[in-house]
Amino acid sequence: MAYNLKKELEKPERLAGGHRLCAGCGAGIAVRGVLRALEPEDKAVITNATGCLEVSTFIYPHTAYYDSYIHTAFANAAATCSGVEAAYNVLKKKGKVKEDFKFITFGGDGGTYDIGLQSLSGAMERGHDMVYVCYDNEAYMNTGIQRSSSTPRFADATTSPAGKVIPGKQQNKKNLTEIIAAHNVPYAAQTTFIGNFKDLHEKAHKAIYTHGPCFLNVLAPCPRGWRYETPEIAEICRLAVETCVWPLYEIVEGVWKLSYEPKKKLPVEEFLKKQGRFAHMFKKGNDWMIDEAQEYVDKQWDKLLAKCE
Amino acid sequence: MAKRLNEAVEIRWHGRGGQGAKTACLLLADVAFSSGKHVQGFPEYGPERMGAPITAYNRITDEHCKVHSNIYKPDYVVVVDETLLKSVDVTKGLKEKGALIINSKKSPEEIRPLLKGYKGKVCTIDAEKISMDALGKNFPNTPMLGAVVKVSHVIDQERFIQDMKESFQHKFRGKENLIEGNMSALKKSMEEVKVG
Amino acid sequence: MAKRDRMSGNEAVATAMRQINPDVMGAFPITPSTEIPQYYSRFIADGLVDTEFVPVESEHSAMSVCIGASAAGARAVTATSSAGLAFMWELLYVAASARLPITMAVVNRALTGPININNDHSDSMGARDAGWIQIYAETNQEVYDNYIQAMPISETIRLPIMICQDGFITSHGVSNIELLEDEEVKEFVGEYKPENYLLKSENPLAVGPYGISPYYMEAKRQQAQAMKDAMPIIMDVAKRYEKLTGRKYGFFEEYMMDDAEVALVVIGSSAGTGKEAVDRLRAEGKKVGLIKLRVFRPFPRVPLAEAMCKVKAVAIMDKAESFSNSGGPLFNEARNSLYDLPNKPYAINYIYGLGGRDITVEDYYEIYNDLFIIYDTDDPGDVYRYVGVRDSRYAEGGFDHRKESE
Amino acid sequence: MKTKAKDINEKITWQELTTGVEIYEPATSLLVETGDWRVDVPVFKEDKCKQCLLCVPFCPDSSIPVKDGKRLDFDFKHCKGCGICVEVCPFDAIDFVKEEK
Repeated sequence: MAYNLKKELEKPERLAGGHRLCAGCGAGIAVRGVLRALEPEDKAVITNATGCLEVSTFIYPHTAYYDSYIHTAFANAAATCSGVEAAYNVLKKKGKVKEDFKFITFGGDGGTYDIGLQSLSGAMERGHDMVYVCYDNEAYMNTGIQRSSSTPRFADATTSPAGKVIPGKQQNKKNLTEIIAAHNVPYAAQTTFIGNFKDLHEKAHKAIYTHGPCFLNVLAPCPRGWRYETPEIAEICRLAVETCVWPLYEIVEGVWKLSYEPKKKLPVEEFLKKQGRFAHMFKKGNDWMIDEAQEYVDKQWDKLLAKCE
Repeated sequence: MAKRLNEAVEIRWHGRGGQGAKTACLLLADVAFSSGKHVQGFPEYGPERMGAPITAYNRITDEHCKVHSNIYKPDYVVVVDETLLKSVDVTKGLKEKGALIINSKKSPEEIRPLLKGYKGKVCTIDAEKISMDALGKNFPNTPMLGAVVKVSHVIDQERFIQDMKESFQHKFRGKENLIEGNMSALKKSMEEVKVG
Repeated sequence: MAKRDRMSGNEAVATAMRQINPDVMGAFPITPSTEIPQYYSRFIADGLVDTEFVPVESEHSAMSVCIGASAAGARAVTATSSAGLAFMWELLYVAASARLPITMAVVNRALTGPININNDHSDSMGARDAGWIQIYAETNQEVYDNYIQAMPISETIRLPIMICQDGFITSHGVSNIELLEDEEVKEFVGEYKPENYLLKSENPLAVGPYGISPYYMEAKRQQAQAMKDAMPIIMDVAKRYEKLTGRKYGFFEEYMMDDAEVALVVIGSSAGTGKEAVDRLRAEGKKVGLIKLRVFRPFPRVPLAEAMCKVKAVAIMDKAESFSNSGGPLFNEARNSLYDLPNKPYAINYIYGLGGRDITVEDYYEIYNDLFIIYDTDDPGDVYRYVGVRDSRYAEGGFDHRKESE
Repeated sequence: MKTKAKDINEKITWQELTTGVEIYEPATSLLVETGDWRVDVPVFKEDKCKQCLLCVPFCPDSSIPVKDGKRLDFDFKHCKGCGICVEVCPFDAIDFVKEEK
């Protein structure tokens, strides 16, 4: 069935307003977009790692979710979801639960790429019927913009500051989607907020409705941490995709598929220059940083193209 | 000194990791349990691996035994592997009214000089030969168990033989040769254990 | 109908679990509790139970699985020891604050530093403030009996529960045991019927909020009340269990306390060895007694104090250091409980049994001897002591902790 | 025990808190008026709107209600005034102005 935004928006909302995420936060957009892919007749249990999303969407006594929700800690969202799913399997078998439930976990990049990677790997390996969604805003935003293994090279974060001697983060971004794909999960994909949300919606739908452990990596810009003009989130996402900094692709049963190929790949600086976290790269004498950033993106992009052939 | 009410018969086992001394210890607990006794069977645990010396204990009583400490003055010591004599003080704390039971082709007289002046009974049993003859493989556990029961009288001998038969029949259901082989090894060891 | 059997403490837990057939088990191996998931996965493989077995990649995840499953409406169990329990630490608090009745078999083992696989209570004692009910066992029989009582207690009060036993001593020691019939256990434990759960169809459930300051303290106060309210529930379940089995349980067991002049308070398997010492000393005409503490959380402050007040001097035994420079955890709580009483006994502390150090009948003789000296001299000396440790001051012969500070 | 979020506030006692600080209702955050956070306010110009609905999924605060395939005016109780919708609208159908309070 072809994607129809109007139709999708007629579904009941699953993330309520009144949560306390920052104005213009990408996480809220990501969660709404993913949950919209649930069929209205299906119930869901949402698991959440500690992070911005968690501390903002369930402040006692106010939950922003229409579905059941559980948060336990930072490192263990996937394991917590594993427990919920295991309970569902046995209670369903025993006839104590009748309805169909879907299991969706949200974690930021800190809770996914870093502290939660072990439990995520475990859950993917064991094969629980769940979707793990990373809303990747490329740093520990909840604690005040500290670098994570998802923070790109040169980014100025509060624990990788751009100083007189060291120009921001020294390491490149970890390729988590590829790591998860190496678990041989039935479905893994990268997406972000593009156009009419077709890409995000279709990937979320596949992830939710593919049996087994699925993974969705959603680039979810953070205006505060990335230091861009808050209203410009759509443009930031578009540039991430058009420069191939954040390629859109999916891995379906081990087969790599590119979701979108820019007609003309934009230079990486188009993406970088809009963001305060990269401002030092544009200072006099720092051209080499942009060159190296471009070189890295090109190399990653070529590797991805080779995989997708 | 006369035994106090509910005084335990305490047995210490020496073997090497992987040889089955722990299994034999638990088997003795099993058969003593079957004969109506209260039992404890507990190995001493450390980081030991295959081949390292290991120790296991039995405490056998008529009523519930409260003590949960290790055994320092055993009534009987069972040595499943003769080569341990070189490295382990097997008769340490062993009561002189008790006995040492060792898996060896040697006679008690030949073993005694290897023990650090132990004056009590020394019993030898060639568990390997008995096992090879009866089962065609070296499984020393059954012969060692037979020897211990024979020497210690910790449980009624007739009852023991009957219980073991039932246990083998359960364990090796349908494998008559294994049941017969083990029973033969058991009886033979009870006959052949040399007391010196 | 009781069934006579013999098995290890780990097998006893696994057997009780099989008879209960819980919904979900989060499992990760660690010595000496590893056998519990081993036995249990065998029961699953043989089709004896239909538990969802989740063999996770860490204890952190094992507890997370239990929390998720319990919140989802399932009866969730796990087992662990030592570093495994330590690795669960943050989730212990989460489970308790979310009021999830998870049952955890703890096979007590020393915490690392240096690594050691043998028994002491430093693992669960370290977790004493996490908000879990803690029940300890002397024997394999008690491990089994406590495990069967665990869920009726924890599910009634909605608090997680640890059923503790001594690593290797009971966990791997085979001894006689009386088992209940499967049906008796099922009937005693009953079905788990939570009021609200994640998978409930009538309404959603949100668990684990951000608790801002105006609510956090009230939430903790409520949790503290639950621990208090667990006291009568523990007794009710024990009474019901006694009716079924004839075996009597309480917060603690008093052994030869009625006319005792001195006594000791001890937890776990060492209590058995202590009782043997009491028997022998009684045979010599010495009026000694023993209190075996079964329930450490909630701490039975008032009844325990009353029991201790029957004697003039009491030794409080800790199988865990707390590095407080003022004694172990049991000592501090037990001694504190005496504070308001007019005729309180002298109370001294012995740290014993760390990392598998054996405690023998002879050690108990020494302790009771110390207590009689206090009884006679009215001088408690230094109240913070060790027993069973090599100390060069003892070897030199010039040191007596009855007179000098350690 | 107060079971409804509307009855739970910073004045209630510990005895009145839900057990384990659970919540048994959906979407209780709607009780929180995050509209107060706004500095700038989006203004919906219905005449210019072509009902493409692109603004709707971009709203992090679920504050653009849709009914019968058409967007309505903003839910100002919850709109935080981030301005994303203003930027994504291809038809200049949303203005962004200083809010007068």
